[in-house]
Amino acid sequence: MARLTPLREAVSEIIQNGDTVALEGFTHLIPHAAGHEIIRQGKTDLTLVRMTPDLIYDQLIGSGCAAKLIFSWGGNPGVGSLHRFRDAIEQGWPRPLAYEEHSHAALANAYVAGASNLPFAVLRGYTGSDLPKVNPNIRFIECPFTGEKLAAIPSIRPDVTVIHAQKADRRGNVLLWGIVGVQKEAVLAAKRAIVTVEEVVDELDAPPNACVLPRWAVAAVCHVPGGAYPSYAQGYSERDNRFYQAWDAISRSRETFTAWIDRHVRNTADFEEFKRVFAETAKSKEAV
Amino acid sequence: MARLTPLREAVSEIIQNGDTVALEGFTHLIPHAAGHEIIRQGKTDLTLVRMTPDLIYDQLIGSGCAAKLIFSWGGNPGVGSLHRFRDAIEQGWPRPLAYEEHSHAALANAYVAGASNLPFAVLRGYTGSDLPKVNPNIRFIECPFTGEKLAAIPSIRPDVTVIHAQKADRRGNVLLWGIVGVQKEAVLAAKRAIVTVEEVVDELDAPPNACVLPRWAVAAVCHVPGGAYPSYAQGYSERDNRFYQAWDAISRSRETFTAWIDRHVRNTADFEEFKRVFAETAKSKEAV
Amino acid sequence: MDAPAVDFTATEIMTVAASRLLKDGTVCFVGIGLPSTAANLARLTHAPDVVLIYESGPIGAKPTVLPLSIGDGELALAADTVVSTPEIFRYWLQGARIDVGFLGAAQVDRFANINTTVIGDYANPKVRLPGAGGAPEIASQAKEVFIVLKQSTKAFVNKLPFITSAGYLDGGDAREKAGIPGKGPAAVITDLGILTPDPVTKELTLTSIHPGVTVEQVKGATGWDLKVSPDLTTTAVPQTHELEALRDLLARTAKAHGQSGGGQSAGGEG
Amino acid sequence: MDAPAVDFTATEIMTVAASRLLKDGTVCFVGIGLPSTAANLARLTHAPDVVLIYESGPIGAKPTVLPLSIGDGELALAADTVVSTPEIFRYWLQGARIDVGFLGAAQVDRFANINTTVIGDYANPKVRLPGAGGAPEIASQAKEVFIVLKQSTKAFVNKLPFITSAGYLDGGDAREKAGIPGKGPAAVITDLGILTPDPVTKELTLTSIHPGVTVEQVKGATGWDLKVSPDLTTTAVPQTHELEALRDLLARTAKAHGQSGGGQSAGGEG
Repeated sequence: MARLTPLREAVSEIIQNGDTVALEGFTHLIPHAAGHEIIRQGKTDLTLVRMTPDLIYDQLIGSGCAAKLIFSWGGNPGVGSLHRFRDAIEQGWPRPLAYEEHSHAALANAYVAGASNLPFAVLRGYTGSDLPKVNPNIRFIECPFTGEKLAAIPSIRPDVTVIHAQKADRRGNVLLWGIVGVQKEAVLAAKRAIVTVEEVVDELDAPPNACVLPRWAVAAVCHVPGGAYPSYAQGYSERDNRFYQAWDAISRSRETFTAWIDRHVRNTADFEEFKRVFAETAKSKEAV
Repeated sequence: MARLTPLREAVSEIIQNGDTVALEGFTHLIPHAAGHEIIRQGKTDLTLVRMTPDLIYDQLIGSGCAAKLIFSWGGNPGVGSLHRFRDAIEQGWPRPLAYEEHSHAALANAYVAGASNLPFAVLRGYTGSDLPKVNPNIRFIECPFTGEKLAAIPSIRPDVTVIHAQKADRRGNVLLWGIVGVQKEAVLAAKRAIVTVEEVVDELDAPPNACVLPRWAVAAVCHVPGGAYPSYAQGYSERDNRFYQAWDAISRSRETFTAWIDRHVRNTADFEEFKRVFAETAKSKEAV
Repeated sequence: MDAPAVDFTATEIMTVAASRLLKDGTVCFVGIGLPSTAANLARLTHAPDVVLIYESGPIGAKPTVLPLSIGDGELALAADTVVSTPEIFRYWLQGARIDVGFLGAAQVDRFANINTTVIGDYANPKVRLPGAGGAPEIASQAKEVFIVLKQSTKAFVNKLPFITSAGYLDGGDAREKAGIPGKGPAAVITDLGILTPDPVTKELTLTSIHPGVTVEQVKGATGWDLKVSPDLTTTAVPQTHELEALRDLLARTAKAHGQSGGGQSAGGEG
Repeated sequence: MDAPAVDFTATEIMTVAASRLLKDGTVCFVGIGLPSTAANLARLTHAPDVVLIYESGPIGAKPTVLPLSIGDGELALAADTVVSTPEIFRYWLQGARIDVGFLGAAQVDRFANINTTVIGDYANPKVRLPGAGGAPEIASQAKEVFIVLKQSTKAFVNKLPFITSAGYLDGGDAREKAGIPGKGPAAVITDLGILTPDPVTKELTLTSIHPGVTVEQVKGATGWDLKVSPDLTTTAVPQTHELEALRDLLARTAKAHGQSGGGQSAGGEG
């Protein structure tokens, strides 16, 4: 049953070192504030799952939170590489990063299977790809009726899924809309879920058949306006494309990355302070 | 690509004798007008698929359209038995009816598998039930990762799916809302789909993430206001619970059934005439 | 004024007794008919936060009148959300998110197995019943199950001609051994009393008897030699507020549906 | 006034040539970056009824500016509908409803196989690329595939270190034999020309060369001994209305995103 709770408490109580954690959001509604709080609290040995490990996972990986990554596309969308992700994989900094690699179709199906309480997902996939050669968790099964060969992968069952959504009501029911990605499946596949929201309202006023997560399917709802930044929340904020580009330079070296994370995340108390410090940095840059 | 077309043409061109046809709608939005048109045109040897064969299938079965039925719950909801369905199964009238019987969970999954272009569906299901003993299309497979035993059934891939929806725009895009049942899956699992709608509008004005079927996923859209009667279309009409009760008496004997179908369906030109004749019958009954 | 009611029917005490088993906050997968009446009565009395899920798609339904069918518009209008039927079965029921499955039945046996398929031989049925609906997976996947039906030797049979939905199968640990995840039927609520499974043998045992009913009556309405608990209690009579809530609900329903007793049919959908 | 343009860049003719391959009414699964630019140019010129599907969920997207990422709000706002990402991959792509998959790539080989995973050894990569995204299933399940990328010996290699997404595998009927449903890459559009598979061997062959480019240039930018079609044609130059539409689109995009060339990055997702 959802509690309305500060993000700090939710992360502290719900995410344990060593957990398998999925922070989802497909470009839209990426839970950056929650990612920062995980870094701030020094959570470690996490197995991180995410279809598109972009800036949020680059920050978690560079901060040493992750022991393993399960993913299907790792890059800075529209910009280029994720330098911290590559440094961890190629050089083992700040620690070696094990990884298990899939395609989007497979991971999306694995979340569906997880939400459906099935141990594996079946898909037409991977034919002709080398991925099954390097990932022993891609197997092939036969249809018991036609004999056709199909790909199978284990379902994803995170200990904790974290998402960002537009609205919650005071009882903890959650509404998200627009590009909803795999968020519903990721929440329902998980043992526990944390949802940060732009707004807490008296009534959701959800349209019929909207993407609503009932309060009893969520462990904690945290009111964190702007918590997707630099990603966006449709109807509330715009994606800051410039920050995605700026990240390329910030993350390129270990030193610039660490300085940024220390100043903006480790040395801030919460997301509100992050926003203040970040605004100051931006202003001083403009002044220069 | 959807054509806006009269229902008579759509049924004539799109449904062939011997086809596997699914008319779906879960209490809500049941495509009765289309069912009548199938009877009017004397389509025969159909394999009918439907989770809840209620009045609409009782009428099709009693009219001799069906050679086989795939279903998971056959009754007159809230009233009792389907007499034509039982007569066909128990006495072979007007012709013997083969049938394949599942649970709702299995058929819902089989539509999902069909829409997903998979040959079979996997579910946790049927454990302890006698249904697998009488349905050879229920088999059990092992998870290739955990060894767990899971049920498998063939996917449903109708030649034609027919549904009723609230709205289409002039290009043929369809919007339905409220209790949407398995309709989207049934349409996407089929080779061809016919959609009857309450209303044709310039713009759908669909809410975000609504249940919309794009025009190119549908073969024909037919404007048939009230076409779900005695089922209902949320926002347009109410379910006529009295007719569901009246059906019990109408359908109880072969004679009363045949007289009703002849008068209201076989001897009417289309759904508009059905509505006129039906209103007359209702009036004369009240007069008596 | 709340007090024990003095005048109520067997169906009314059955419905009230069933409703009382639903705890507030429970997530309940509701079958149409008697289960839906009992579950909504619980919601309107002691369990305002019970979450009612119908297989047609509504989650958190709060109907003001009882649905006559599993897909009445009334269910959708005041629900927390309405999802597709596949999603109900896949993410919510199979997803192990249901606390209580509330079912009706045509027949049950001494181990609380359910038949809603055929009487007689499957290939040549004497009576063809509606079939499985959602029941096999509700019975196996909900954390626990309540069954509500009127008691008679036709309905309470020693051996079912067909097991549609598993109770305790052959009893003992047969259900567990078959790999069925949910704990199984916790109670069968009838118009005569309440039957619960013996902790070890899993045989249905009369543990509560409605006031004014005799043990002989219950035994006479059961198709096997019904065991009676040494701790047999008498079912608490409905309180006036419960009975009023039930009667108001049924009256509103009759008015809305233009008929009597909507939602009270025994042959409700799975 | 419409007429052949005289002044255009290599990237511009590549984008225009790619856009022309999309027929009106086609259902197209669009990768971000160059494919998205070409597909939207087609929609804004000769193919107003092309249906653009992005893996993030929008179906029938009609963005007024190019998305910088696969999940820009712009894609959702004017789409016919927005579904979940699993539904996109399950019901629409795997459901065999996609006519054309429009992909970018880091590397292709002579049989139009695609690498977006690693350069060097998988376990000890020299360069770690973003990975598969949606490409393996787009490449195998769309009825046909167009690939658009700039031509260089780094990108056009004789043998890929890693096949992320299947083209024609080892050529000939290898793709069919592997049981891959879609017909495979119909064209690779580059900044120098257009390569299409030989009907029998499936080896990529230069069949069209952009005006002002020499065959030697193209061969020099290819990591294998590139075959040249005996019927080699010269790519029709962009029409002024195409070029204007493209430049307007990019200018609008740059203005909206506060930067230049949004959507033109080569390392696009999926």
